[in-house]
Amino acid sequence: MPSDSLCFEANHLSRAFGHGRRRRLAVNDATFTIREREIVSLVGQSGCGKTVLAKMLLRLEKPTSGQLLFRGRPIDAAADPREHWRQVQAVFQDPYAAFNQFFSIRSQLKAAFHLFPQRPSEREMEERVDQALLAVNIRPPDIEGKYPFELSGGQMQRMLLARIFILRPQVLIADEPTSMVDACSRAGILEYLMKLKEELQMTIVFVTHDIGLAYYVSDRIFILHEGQIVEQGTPDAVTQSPTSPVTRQLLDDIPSLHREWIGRAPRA
Amino acid sequence: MTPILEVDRLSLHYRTRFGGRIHAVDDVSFTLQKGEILGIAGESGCGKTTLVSGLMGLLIPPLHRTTGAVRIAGRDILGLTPDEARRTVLGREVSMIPQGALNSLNPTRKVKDLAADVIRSHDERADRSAIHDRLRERFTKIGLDADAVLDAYPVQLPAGTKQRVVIGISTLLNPKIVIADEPSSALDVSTQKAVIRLLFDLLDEGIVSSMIFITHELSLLRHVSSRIAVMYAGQIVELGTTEQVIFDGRQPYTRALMGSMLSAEPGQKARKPVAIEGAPPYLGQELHGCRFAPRCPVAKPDCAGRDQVLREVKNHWVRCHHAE
Amino acid sequence: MVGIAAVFQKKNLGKPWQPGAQPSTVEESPRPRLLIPSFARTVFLLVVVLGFTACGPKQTTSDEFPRHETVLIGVAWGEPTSFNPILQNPSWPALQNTTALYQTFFFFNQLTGELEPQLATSYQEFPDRIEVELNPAATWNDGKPLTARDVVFTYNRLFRIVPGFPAWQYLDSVQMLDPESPRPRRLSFRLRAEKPNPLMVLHWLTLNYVLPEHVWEPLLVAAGNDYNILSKNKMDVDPVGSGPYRMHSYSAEKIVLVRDDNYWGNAALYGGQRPAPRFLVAPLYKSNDHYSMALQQGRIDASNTFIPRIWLKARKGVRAWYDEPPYFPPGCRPTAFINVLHPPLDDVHLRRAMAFAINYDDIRELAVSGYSVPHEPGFILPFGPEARYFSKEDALKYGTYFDPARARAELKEGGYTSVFKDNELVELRDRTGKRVPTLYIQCPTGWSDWESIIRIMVRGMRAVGIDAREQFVDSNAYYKALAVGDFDLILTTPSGIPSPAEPWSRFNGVLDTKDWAPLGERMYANMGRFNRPGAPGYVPRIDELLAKIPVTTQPEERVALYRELNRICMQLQPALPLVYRPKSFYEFSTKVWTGFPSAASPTVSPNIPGEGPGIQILWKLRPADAAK
Amino acid sequence: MFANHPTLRYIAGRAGWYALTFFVAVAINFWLPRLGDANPVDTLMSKVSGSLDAKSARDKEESYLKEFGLVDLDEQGRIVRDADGVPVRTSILSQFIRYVGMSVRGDFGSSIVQYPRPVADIITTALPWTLALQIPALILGWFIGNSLGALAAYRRGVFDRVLYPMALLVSAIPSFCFGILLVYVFGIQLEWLPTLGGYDDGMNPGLTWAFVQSASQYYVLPFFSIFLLVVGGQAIGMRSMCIYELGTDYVRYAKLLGVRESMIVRYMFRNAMLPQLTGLALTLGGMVGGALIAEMIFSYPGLGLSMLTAIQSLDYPVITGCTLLVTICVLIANFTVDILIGFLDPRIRAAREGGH
Repeated sequence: MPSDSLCFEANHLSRAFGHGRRRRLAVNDATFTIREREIVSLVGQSGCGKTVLAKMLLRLEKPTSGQLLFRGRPIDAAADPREHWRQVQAVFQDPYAAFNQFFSIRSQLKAAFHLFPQRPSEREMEERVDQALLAVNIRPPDIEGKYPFELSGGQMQRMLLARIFILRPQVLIADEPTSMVDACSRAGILEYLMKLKEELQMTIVFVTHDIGLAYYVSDRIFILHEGQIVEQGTPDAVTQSPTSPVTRQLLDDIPSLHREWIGRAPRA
Repeated sequence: MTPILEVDRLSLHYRTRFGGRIHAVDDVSFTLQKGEILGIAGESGCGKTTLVSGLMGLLIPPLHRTTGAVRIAGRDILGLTPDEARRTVLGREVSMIPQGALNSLNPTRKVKDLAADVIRSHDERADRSAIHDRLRERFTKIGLDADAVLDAYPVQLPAGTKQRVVIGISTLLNPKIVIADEPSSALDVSTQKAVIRLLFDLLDEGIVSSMIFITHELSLLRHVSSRIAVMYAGQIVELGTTEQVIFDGRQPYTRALMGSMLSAEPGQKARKPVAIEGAPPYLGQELHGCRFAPRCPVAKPDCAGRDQVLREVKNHWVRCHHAE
Repeated sequence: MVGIAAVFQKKNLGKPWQPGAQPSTVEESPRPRLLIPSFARTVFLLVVVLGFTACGPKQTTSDEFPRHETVLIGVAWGEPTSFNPILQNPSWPALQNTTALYQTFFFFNQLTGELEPQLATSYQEFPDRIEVELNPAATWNDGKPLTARDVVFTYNRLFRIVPGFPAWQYLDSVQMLDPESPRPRRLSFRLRAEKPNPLMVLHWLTLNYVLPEHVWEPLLVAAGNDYNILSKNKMDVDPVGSGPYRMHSYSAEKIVLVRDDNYWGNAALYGGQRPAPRFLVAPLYKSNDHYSMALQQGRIDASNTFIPRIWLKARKGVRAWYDEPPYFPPGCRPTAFINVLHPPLDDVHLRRAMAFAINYDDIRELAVSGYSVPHEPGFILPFGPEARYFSKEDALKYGTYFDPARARAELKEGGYTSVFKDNELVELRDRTGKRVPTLYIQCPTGWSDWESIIRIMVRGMRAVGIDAREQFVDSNAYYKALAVGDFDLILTTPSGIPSPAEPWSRFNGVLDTKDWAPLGERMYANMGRFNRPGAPGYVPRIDELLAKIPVTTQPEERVALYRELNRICMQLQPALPLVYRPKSFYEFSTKVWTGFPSAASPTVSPNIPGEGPGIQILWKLRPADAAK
Repeated sequence: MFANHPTLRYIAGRAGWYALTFFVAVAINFWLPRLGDANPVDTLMSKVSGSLDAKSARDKEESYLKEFGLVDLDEQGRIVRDADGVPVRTSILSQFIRYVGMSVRGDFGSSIVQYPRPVADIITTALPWTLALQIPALILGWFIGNSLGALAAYRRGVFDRVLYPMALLVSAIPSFCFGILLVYVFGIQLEWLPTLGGYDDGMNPGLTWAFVQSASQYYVLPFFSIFLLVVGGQAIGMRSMCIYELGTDYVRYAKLLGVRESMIVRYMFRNAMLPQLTGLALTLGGMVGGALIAEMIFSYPGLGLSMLTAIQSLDYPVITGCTLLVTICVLIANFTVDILIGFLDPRIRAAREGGH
C-alpha cells in the first residue's frame, strides 16, 4: 500500500531545451507528489515530456526552474549523484543497450554488486543472483554461459528486472520497459514489476504511451501533454471519467478487443 | 475466385555454417484474396520474418526453399532468378512496409531521391520531372506536405511522418500485395491509429489490392484483418476469420496469446493477463510431437509424441488434435 | 547451435545489428557486375604507370658526378647547417679535423704518433713556446700567398672573439718571427706561463685551421667583431681555403667538393701528382646501417661509421684497417667514472673490488664486436705510439684484471659483507653493518654497446657481492648528470680525437683537479671528483705528474712519469677503464677505387679520406678497372 | 552577420573551435619539451667540453645561453646575473611570449643543434620531400584501399577471401618491418630498385629529365612502403563499414523494394565512406611519424629525421617549429574533413539547419 510519506515532490518543475526562438519547454510547470510505495504512471504521446520528467527524477537532467524534492531534500543535495542512484534505479526500453554484448549475462548481473559500498562474499553474490533469476522466473542453468545476443527481448527485459532484484533500490523508474517486448511476454514483465513492488516495498514510476498498460499497474496515472500534466488520478477515474480531451483521445486510440476502434469494418 | 496469392505447403530453411539446417518456416499454406487483409500473429522467433522473405521471392543464401511454392497469379515466384524477382516481383507484385521506419530510409539521401531510386529501378526511362510529379501527387494523397517532405532528409522528419513516407515509397508502384511487418509497433497509440487509417485508405483507393499484416498485438488485428493466421515455431497453428480466432480460438496457443492481452476497458482490470512462460523450441533440430506442448497449459501426455497436422475444426483450421 | 537459434530470435525482433549475431544473409547477395568507381580505376592506372617508368633501365650517363671520377665517403652526419669554420660544430668539410678545404699545420699520424707536414714544414719545442715554419709554397686557392700574417690574424684576431676557444687555455699569443720578410713564414706560439703544456699546443696545431686574412678581415669588420654576428655567415659559396678541394655544391642529401687542380701542395708535397678523384662527395644517409649497406653495394668508397661484424662484409669487398681482430687500431678508452663523493665509493677497496669483478674479455667480445685488444689495467694504451709508456710489469703487479677471488678479497679487506640468498645478491654491508645503497651505473638509453658493457659490469659485480644495477637514462639527462656529478658510476670516454697530447689528455680527463666544482655544478673533466686538493687522502703527486709530463723534454723521463701516473691509477682506481675502442672507424670498398692503405700497407694514418690525414689517400687511389 | 546563414555560421563556428584548439596546441607544443630538467645547452656543452677548462666552458655556455635566448639580457645586451654572478634564466613564460611574437613575424628562430641554421630553412628544405612522398601515398592509398574494401564487402567470394587476408597481413606488419622487407626483396635480393636516398648520388636536384627519372626510381619503394599499408588498413576498415552498411535496415528495405544493385552499392559506398573520411584526416596527421619511418629505412630526404634528432637533443626551436607545422597540418586536414562531412552527411547538415 502506498504510505503517506512523500517520495518525490515537484513544485512548478520545468525543463527547457534550446535557446532564443528555439527554446522549447519539455516539461512545463509540473507540480505533483509521488508517495512512498506508490506506482505512478506517466502517460502521453511521444514528445510529451514524460521521458524528460523521468530523467529528472533519476537526476540525469537538471530542472531549469522549479523545485524537485526527494524524500524531503532537494534531489541534488548530495554532491555525488551515485548517492541518489543507490536508492533510485531505472529500466529502459532497450534491454540490449543496458548490457555489454561481450560479457556473459551472469557476470554482468554479478557486477551489479559493484554499486554496493560493501560487496558480499563470492558465494553470497552467486546465491543472490540465483534468487533474482528465480524471481523473474528464469532457471539459473538456462542462462549459464550465455551472452545478451543469445536471449530474446523478453528474456533480456527480465534480466534487467533481475538486476533490480539484486540492487534492491527503493525507487524504480521504468521507461517503456515493454515496448520492445512481445505481447505475450509483456504480461510477464508487468507481473514481475508488481512482484518487485510487493517484495521490495518499492516506489515505481512507470513511463508509457499505452494508457492500457498504465491502467493495469498503477495506483495513479499522470497524463502528460506538451510538457504539462493535464490530468492525474486513479486508473479507474482516469479511464472511466476522463476530464481532459487528451486523455479521452489516448483512450480512444487504443485498439481494444471489445470496443469499436477505427470505425471501419475490414472487408472480408 | 482465384486467390491473388497462394502459399502452398511452403517450407524454408537456413543453412548453418556447419552444414545444419534451421527450418524457420515449415509447411505453411494459405491464400490471400483480392481486397483482403490477412493478419499473421505470433511471437518473436515464430518465423514471420522468414515467411516474408519467401513471400517476396527473395531467398538470399543461406535461406533456401525446402519444398512448396509461393504463387502470385499462378506463377511460382520462388523459381525466379534474383534479378527477375527484383524486376518483376519486388515493389510491383509484392511490396513491404518494414517494421522500423526509423532505420529503413537511407539517412544520407533525400526522400525524393530514395523514392526516385525505386521508380528508376523498375523503369529506367522514367524522366526526372515525370517522376517528381508522380511523387508529389502520391505523397499529397497519403496526407503529407509533399514539397517539404520530398525535399527533406529522413532525419529531419518526425517518426509518424517517416512511417508515412515509408508507406508512400512502399506503395509507389501500386503493388498488388503489401506485407506490413509490425508497421506501427514503434509508434505511440495515436500515430498508430493514423497509420492504420492510411493503410485502409490505400486499399480503398485501389492503390493496393490486398495486404498481409504481421503483428503480435491481437487487439490490433481484431480491427485490421479479415482473417488471422497464428504462427508458432515456423508453422501456422490456427487459421480462421478474425472473429473465430480472437473470440473462439481453438488452439491452446491462440488462447494463451489472448490470455496475455491486456485492455484498458472497465471491468477488465480484474482479469489478470497471463504471460506464456518458456520459449519457442529451437528449429535447428528434428521436432516431433506438438511444438507447443512444453509450454501448453492444457497439454496431455500424448501431445508430446504426436505430430500435429492442420485440420479443419468448425470452419477454421487448427493444428491441435485435442481441438474440437 | 544454441547461438543460432538466438540469432533468429533476435533477427525477428528487428533489432539493429549486433556484433557476432549477424547471419550472413545480406552479405551473400547475388553477384553484381564488377563496379570499380571510375576515379579509383584512374588512380590505379596512374600508380601502375608510375611504377613502370620508375622501373625502367637504370641510367648513369647524365650523372653530374661520374662514378669513376668521384670518391664517395661516409663521413658527414645530419643536414648541412653552416660551413663557417669558426663555429663549434659546422658541417663537413669545415668540421674540425677535415683537411680537404681548410688546412692545419700538421697531420697527426695515429699509428706513429708523428706530426706530418701540411701547411707547416717543421716545428721546434721550447720551454715557453713552439716555433713553426710554414711551407713557403702555400697559397690560398684564390691564388693569394698563405703567410704567417694569415696565421697571426687567424689566432690573434679571429680566434680571440670565439667564446671559450679552447686553445687559449694553453696558448698565450702568436707572433711572427720574420715580420719584415715579404712573405713571412716563421711563427712563435707562446705558451701560457701558468699552464705550460706544449703537448696541448701541438694538439691544437694539428686541429686549428688557418684562415685567409684577406677574406675574413672584411667579414670581421662588418660583424663589428661580434662572434654571434660573424658566426651567422654560412661561408658556403666557394669559400677560400688552402686545401686540395673546393666546395662545389651541397644539399640536404649530400655535400660535394671538387678538386682544385691549382692546389699548391700537389707540387710542394705530392711530387707533382694531383689527387685521383675529381669529386669528393659526402652523401648524408640517415643511419649507420645505410652507410654500411651503401659500402657493400659500392655506392660509397669509404666510411668512418660503425659497422657491426665487419668480417662478414669482406665478401662484399668491404675491408677495415686490419683483416682480423681488432680490425681497427685502438684509440681511446671508454671508462666508468666513479663518483667518489658518493660514499662508500671513496673507499679504494670497493673501487678495486669493482675493477677485479669486471669480465673484460666479455666486454671485448660481446659488447664491442671484438673491435678491441685484450684488456690491460690503467689508462695507457699498450698499443701504437703510447705503447712505449706502458709497463706490463707494473700492470701485473698493481693492476686489476678480471679476478673474482681478488674482488672478494678486496671487499673483505674493506670490511664489507655480501648477503646472498638463493645465490642472488641481497645486499652489501659495510664494516659498520650498514647496508650500502645500490650503486647505479649510468649510460644513455639506446647506446646499445654501452648498455651491454654495463650489463656485463653489473653481472660481474653482483657475482662477487657488490650491489650494482644498470641505469639507462635519456641522453640529455645523461649529459647533465655527467657534468654535475649526479651519478654513482657513469660511462664516458675521456678525451676525444687522436692527438699528440695523448695519453696525457686522457689522464687529465680522469684526474684534473684544477677546475674543481662541487656536486651540482659542472665539471668538464674528472667528473668523478677524484683527489680534491685539501680533502683527506689527497695525493698531491697526481697533480704534480699531470703538470710535469707535458713540459718534460727528456723522452726517458716522460716514460717514467707516465709509468708512475699509471701505477697510481692502477692502485687507487679513480675510475674503471673498460675496453679499447678505435678513435674512428676506417672501412673501405675496393669496388671502384683501389689503393686504400691498410695494416698491410700503412702508407697513411688510418683515417678515411676527408678525415684529417686521410686526405692523403686520395693521391694513392687508382680506379679499380684500371688495376684489372 | 552569420545569423541567417546556417552554412556560414557552421563554418565560422567550426573555424572558431579550430582556432582555439590551435592556440592550445601551440602552447602545449611549446611548453612540453621545456618541462624537463635537462636543456639543450647541457647536451651541446658535454659534446664540446672535453678540451675546455672551467672558464672557457663557462664562457661558451653563456654564449650559447645568450644566443638561444635562455637567459635574461639587459639593455646593452649583457647577461643579467644574480648576486652570485650566475646568469638569470629567462622564464618559460617570457620565452613563450617572445616565441609567439617571433612566430607571428614568420621567424621561428635558429636550430640549436644545427646552429645557426634557421628552423624555417630546415623545414622548407625537408618538407617538399615529405609531402611529395606522403600525400600521394596517403591519398591514393586511401582511395584504392576504400575501393578495394567496398568491393570485397560487396562481391565477397574468392575476391574477398584473397583480398581480406592480404590486407590484414599487410596492415598487421609493423610499418618499419614492411619497409625493411621491401628493401631486402627489391633492393638487395632482386636489385630492381634503389633503396638509399631520394635520387642518385651522382647528381644534384634540379628540374632535369635525368633527375626526375632518378628521383622516380628512388620514389617507388618508399612510396609503396606507405601506400600498401594505407591500402591495407583502409580496405579493412572500409570492408567492415560496408558489411555493416549492407546489414542495415535501409539496405534491406531497398532490396525488398527491388532497388537496383548499383544504387544499393552507391548507398553503401557513400555511407561507409563518411567515417573513413575522418580516418583520412587522422592519417594525414600521422604523416610526420610515417615520414620518419620511411626516412630511417630508405634514407629518404624529409622532415622526420630532423624532428627525431631535434627531440633527442632537445632542440627546442626545431621541435616547436615542427610541431607547429604538424599541428597546422592536422588541424587543416581535420577542418577540411569536418566541413566536407558537414556537407556530405545530411545528418549533420540537418542538425545545423535546425531539423524539424
